[in-house]
Amino acid sequence: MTARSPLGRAPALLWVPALVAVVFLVVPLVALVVATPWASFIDDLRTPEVRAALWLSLRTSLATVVACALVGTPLAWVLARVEFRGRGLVRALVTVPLVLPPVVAGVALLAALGRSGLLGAPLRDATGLTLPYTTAAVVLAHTFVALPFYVISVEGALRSAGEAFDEAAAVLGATRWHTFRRVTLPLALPGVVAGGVLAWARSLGEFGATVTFAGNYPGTTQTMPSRIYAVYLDDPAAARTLAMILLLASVGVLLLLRNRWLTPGAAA
Amino acid sequence: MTARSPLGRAPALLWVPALVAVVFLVVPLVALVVATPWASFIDDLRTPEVRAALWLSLRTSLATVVACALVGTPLAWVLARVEFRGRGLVRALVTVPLVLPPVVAGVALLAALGRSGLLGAPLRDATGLTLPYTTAAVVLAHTFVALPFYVISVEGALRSAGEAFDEAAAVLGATRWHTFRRVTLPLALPGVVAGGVLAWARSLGEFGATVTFAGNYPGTTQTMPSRIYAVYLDDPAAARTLAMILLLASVGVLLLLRNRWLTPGAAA
Amino acid sequence: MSTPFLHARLDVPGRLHATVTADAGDVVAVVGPNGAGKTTLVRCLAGLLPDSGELTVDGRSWSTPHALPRDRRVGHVVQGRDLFPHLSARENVAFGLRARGVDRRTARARATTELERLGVGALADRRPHQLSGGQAQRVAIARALVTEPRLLLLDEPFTGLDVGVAATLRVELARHLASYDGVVVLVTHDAVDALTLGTRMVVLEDGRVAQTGTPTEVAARPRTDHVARLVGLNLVAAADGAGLLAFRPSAVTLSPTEPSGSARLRWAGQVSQLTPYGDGVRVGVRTSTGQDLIADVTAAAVAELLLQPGTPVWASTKETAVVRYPVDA
Amino acid sequence: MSTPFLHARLDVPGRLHATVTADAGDVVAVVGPNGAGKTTLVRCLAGLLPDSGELTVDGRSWSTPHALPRDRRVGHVVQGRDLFPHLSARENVAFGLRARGVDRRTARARATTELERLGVGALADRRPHQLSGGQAQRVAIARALVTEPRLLLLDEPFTGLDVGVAATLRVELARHLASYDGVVVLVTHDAVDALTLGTRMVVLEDGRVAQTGTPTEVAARPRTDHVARLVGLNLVAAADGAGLLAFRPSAVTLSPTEPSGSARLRWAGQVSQLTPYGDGVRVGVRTSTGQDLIADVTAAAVAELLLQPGTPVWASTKETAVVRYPVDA
Amino acid sequence: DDDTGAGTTDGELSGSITVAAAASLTETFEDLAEQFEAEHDGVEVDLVFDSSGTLADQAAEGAPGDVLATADLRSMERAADAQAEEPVVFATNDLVLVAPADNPAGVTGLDSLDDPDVTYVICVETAPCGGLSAEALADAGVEREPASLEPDVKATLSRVVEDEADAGLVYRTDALAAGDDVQTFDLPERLTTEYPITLLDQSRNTAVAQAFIDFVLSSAGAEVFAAAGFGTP
Ligand SMILES: Nc1ncnc2c1ncn2[C@@H]1O[C@H](COP(=O)(O)OP(=O)(O)OP(=O)(O)O)[C@@H](O)[C@H]1O
Ligand SMILES: Nc1ncnc2c1ncn2[C@@H]1O[C@H](COP(=O)(O)OP(=O)(O)OP(=O)(O)O)[C@@H](O)[C@H]1O
Ligand code: MOO
Ligand SMILES: [Mg+2]
Ligand SMILES: [Mg+2]
Repeated sequence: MTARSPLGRAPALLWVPALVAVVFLVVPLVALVVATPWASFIDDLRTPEVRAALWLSLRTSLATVVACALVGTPLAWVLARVEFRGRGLVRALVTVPLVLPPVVAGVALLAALGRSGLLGAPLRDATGLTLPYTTAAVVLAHTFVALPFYVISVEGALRSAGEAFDEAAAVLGATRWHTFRRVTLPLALPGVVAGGVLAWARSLGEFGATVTFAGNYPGTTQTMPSRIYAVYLDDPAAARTLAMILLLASVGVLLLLRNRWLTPGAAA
Repeated sequence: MTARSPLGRAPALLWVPALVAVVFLVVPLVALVVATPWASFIDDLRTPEVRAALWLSLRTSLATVVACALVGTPLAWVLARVEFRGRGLVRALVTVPLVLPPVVAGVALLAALGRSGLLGAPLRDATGLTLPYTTAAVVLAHTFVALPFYVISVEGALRSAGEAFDEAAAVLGATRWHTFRRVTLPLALPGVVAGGVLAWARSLGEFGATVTFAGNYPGTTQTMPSRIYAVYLDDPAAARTLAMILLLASVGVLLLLRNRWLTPGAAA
Repeated sequence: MSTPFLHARLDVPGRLHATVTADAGDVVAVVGPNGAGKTTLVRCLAGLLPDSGELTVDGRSWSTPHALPRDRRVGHVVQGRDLFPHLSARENVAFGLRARGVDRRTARARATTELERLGVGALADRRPHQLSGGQAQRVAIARALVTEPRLLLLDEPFTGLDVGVAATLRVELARHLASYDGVVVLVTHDAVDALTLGTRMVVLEDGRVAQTGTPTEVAARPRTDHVARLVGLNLVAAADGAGLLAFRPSAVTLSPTEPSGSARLRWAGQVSQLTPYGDGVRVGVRTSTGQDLIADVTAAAVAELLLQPGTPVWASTKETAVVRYPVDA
Repeated sequence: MSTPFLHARLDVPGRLHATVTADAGDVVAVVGPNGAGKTTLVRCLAGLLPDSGELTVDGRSWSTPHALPRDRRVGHVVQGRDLFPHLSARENVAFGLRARGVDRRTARARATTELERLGVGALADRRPHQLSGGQAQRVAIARALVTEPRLLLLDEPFTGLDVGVAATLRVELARHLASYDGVVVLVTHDAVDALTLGTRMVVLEDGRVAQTGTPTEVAARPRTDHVARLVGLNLVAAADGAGLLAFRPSAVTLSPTEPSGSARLRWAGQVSQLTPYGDGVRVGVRTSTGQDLIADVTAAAVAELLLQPGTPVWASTKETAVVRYPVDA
Repeated sequence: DDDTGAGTTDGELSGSITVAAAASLTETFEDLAEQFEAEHDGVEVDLVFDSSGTLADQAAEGAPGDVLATADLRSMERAADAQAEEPVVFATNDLVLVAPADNPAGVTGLDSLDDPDVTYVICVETAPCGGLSAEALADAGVEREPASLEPDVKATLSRVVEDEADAGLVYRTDALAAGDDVQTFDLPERLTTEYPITLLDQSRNTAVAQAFIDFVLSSAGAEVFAAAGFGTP
């Protein structure tokens, strides 16, 4: 675990607990791998339902990350850089959805955007559209659950990047938007990427809010976790194989990302 | 939303999406509040099961944050500061539990620590102890789910705090441990606190892994989300009241924290 | 009288209360002890610190309404480093041009030219963390110069530059002064810089302007200890309270006993420090009245008088070597 | 010969290949152009940069096995700021003592004393961001001095200090030198600092030692352009290739036509720059052979010769004003 | 969505329907849907499984679907507003006691649950199986508390199959589906739950939906249910 550095070896007080943490996180994964009926792995992967669910999961989790980046990054910036009355309140409100159990999050979304919901009813009257039980609803549910993770993590990164460089850019004639794009965001990139990974992972594993708000229809709203849950109710062993498929797919994506974005070099 | 700053107003390209994000996060909460049968609020709060569940949730989520801080902070430090072979792999492994649907996380924990699990069976043979159905199992399940959030967020903060001050401390004669405690950690404090909030919130809302690994028994393993789910099965409206109790309790804790730890001043 | 190009009355509670004016083409050298408010002054001019004052530049008010930093067209080289760490040296220099809408190719070309002018053209592709301190400082100066600002704010710009480069930069500045009619505000702790580059000098002390004038005036008749030390003069209050006396360290004679004769100004004291200085030795003397004087003497004199810290000594100077002037001229 | 107190053979590929030795009590002044490797050298000595070389201090090897920075007992004042932003000035200074096990009260008391000695005792409770540049620099110096290091590494420590404080610091350093037997490595761009404080001088250029010796030797016989400029001398290669010639700018005469008579050394060229200097004017001349010379002349001479940049001119100096020495003495 | 349900053309059934069914009906309904599709060319049955309450609530919220089948009458009532006709009970199920295949705690019947060494689990009281289980324990005079109240019957079964509990109360169909993984013990008294089915208001293909309901209620359906361990109403 330790290696030479000009500053010396890592002290046992740090690397021993770190090792405990790694073991704690890895052992259940290993146990899962061991308990997986690998024989059916390929067959399961061939099932149209599984492929549809996997594909839907990848699409919706990607859409969630995009949605988080589009609205969450500006929100994080406002919280980190603009002083306004009620900032503390907004920050608290953003944190609240974090503590909602996912099913409750789904219930809240139904109450807001369901066909008889606070906004859903007027929307339906005006356009005839209803959101629940559509793929859009899956993305909305995921975004609702993942956005707070994204905002909190990115706000932290923006804060620690500091304002000195914003000032330098302003004096050089840059607008706040130009500064944001060319200076603030690139400097906070490691934090933004970390936030994106958190949001993506949260989205990929989300189940409760999705099932409640979007339902569980193969092809349109049945994501991998929903499929896994449905199969689990019937056949726990089969569910493990599916979980392993989701796991491997996400590890693949992560490794791809790591190499491009998350290497220590990219953070420098 | 905007206010005077020497650098100028926030541009519409930033505050408009920020506003969208806030509205998106707040409207479902408002809808939930509106849809809550407040009449039964006080009565529900008096139920011994509800009070037991709330109390258990608060205790276990706090224990989870402590567990994350104790092992997660060192792990984040090792990932941020120590160069060793396989660091990329460890970082990927730490991220993996994030994408596990909660129920699968519970299944993995059972496979590892259940009474016939990989480690659970030897543990039982040696000591007669089994983990499932105990409050300790709740904390383990929560920690398993929350730890990755904590580690990723804190590692990001440690990275952006930079090594220059670590070097200064080393030259002044500080050991790495002394440096960690007196320099690295205080400088990364905003990120550490953010990580703690993420872990705490994730723990407070966690349901799938808890139910699967620890079970659901009032007083010992039934947390608020489990209670809410159980009630939801029978009476969704009643579940909303419980959700509101959890929400208010956590907002209370958050506001308390905000004032002490999360104010912009504390981040400076 | 027409309004000056730069008219600033700046007010930052507890840190700065100063009025500074300058005509087009002026180089305002700002000097003063650490913590006097020099950086504060510069940051107010750049619009980075909120102040309650008045600021007019080139006939336009920057204070009512408050002009944003990006609308001020100032160049700013700060004490310490603020190069963008994620951009190469060239991209750093091109930033200001790009922000003002110059197309990428032109911006890069002009940035390269500017870097070459400052002798760091070969490092154009490096990131700031790969540069030495002085190299980084030159890139920062290039970044400020390339946008051709109306107001050029230089907060200790020659800090960490080797002699050759500092000389080059002085030429660069001279070139800039000749070709444009803006104002340069130069914060420095270096007497030579202040005297050779400045057309006006502002002495700050405790957030207030202690003295202004042309560098020659200020150097000849320093009004504060700090300026006197800066220009290498001794400064004492006249015994009759009628003004200030300034005289060169080389005009001070040291003797073991009270001097008689033509040296009419004399002080009893103790040697406080001895430093080799050029061919001779610079001797610090603390007088019995608590005044610090400097005397430049030969090594031979030191040996002869057995000078060492603590030695009692008389310092004296001739009336003819002294400039005498009123306190508030 | 006994081993010196400090013996360092340092090797950082592409950046530094230098050997430096010093005896107990020495102050090694390191000079050189920007990017020469001065900071790199200092960081290697502190143990912050991995190098493949040998390093012995006070009879103990710091290279085999590699000693960690915390075990080296060095004091380090860096170019740029590295005060801990979350600690007050006092806590910053006390840090090194606390890290070495000094109890809190003693550490705070000694920190306060050290801050007072550097004239920033009143600012002890401020955080770094509330300090001016020079104030922060003083706190950084106090932080390095308070731990009484064996090796004191000062990377441009007087940068940004006002004259009074720089003088005080020189005294402080002198005090330290008198009372302990460590070695000071002082990186500076200031000739006066190098000459008055240094007991040895190391000239770095492109990562290599270009010249060493006592400051007097180096100043009298500079071997590189950089040192020559630093000490204010002109340096040219002898026409017969037999060595180097050094002479003062004041010994250079400018004339419109080729001088005849006793001035045997003469160069045709063009005026490259003119700067006011003291009572006169400093004129840069670029010779037709591409050499840069400096001449100090009177303002009257400038007016008489109608000098301005580009004017063709002859520079000459008398053989008697020139020091002549071999290239590798 | 308009093209999903085409209804009848010349008495021929065509188009697709969505059937929402309780999780415990997974195998049987998959089997029935396959048979139904085989009998009617051009008809497609999409199945959605979840807990009865969730499905009923979703139906009431207007979730797309044509047929709803739940595991108890109580949850069916939650979809009252969306029912196009009176629900009909098409099957019953009864509670049994199960133990892991090797029966490590030597469970023999409900009496064994009072043994302090026996860890047992049942459904949470708010789930359909939970109410029945509580009744069974009360009837048998069991005083020891269960280790956990699982959110649904499959979770309860899973505890036993995975050897995390020594005994559990589940439906006969679940025990049968688990095969050799569990030992099954009948309860002294039969405690049954009823499975109702109904056509939904929001159905866009009532002809096919009704035909599917009829098929479930037919003798062919009864055969499938009986094979899975369900009782007849
Ligand atoms: N991280 C790095 N990677 C590559 N090259 C570097 C790095 N840091 C410094 N250098 C280069 O190494 C050389 C020596 O740098 P160093 O900082 O030691 O110079 P210096 O003598 O201290 O200069 P200055 O007087 O400007 O402070 C320079 O050319 C510099 O550009
Ligand atoms: N953020 C701050 N809060 C409070 N006081 C401050 C702050 N920043 C600076 N000061 C104080 O304001 C005064 C003026 O500081 P300023 O930085 O303008 O000094 P300066 O003249 O630039 O000094 P130096 O030559 O050391 O750079 C100093 O006493 C300093 O301690
Ligand atoms: O418990 Mo979840 O946390 O169902 O997504
Ligand atoms: Mg300053
Ligand atoms: Mg350097």
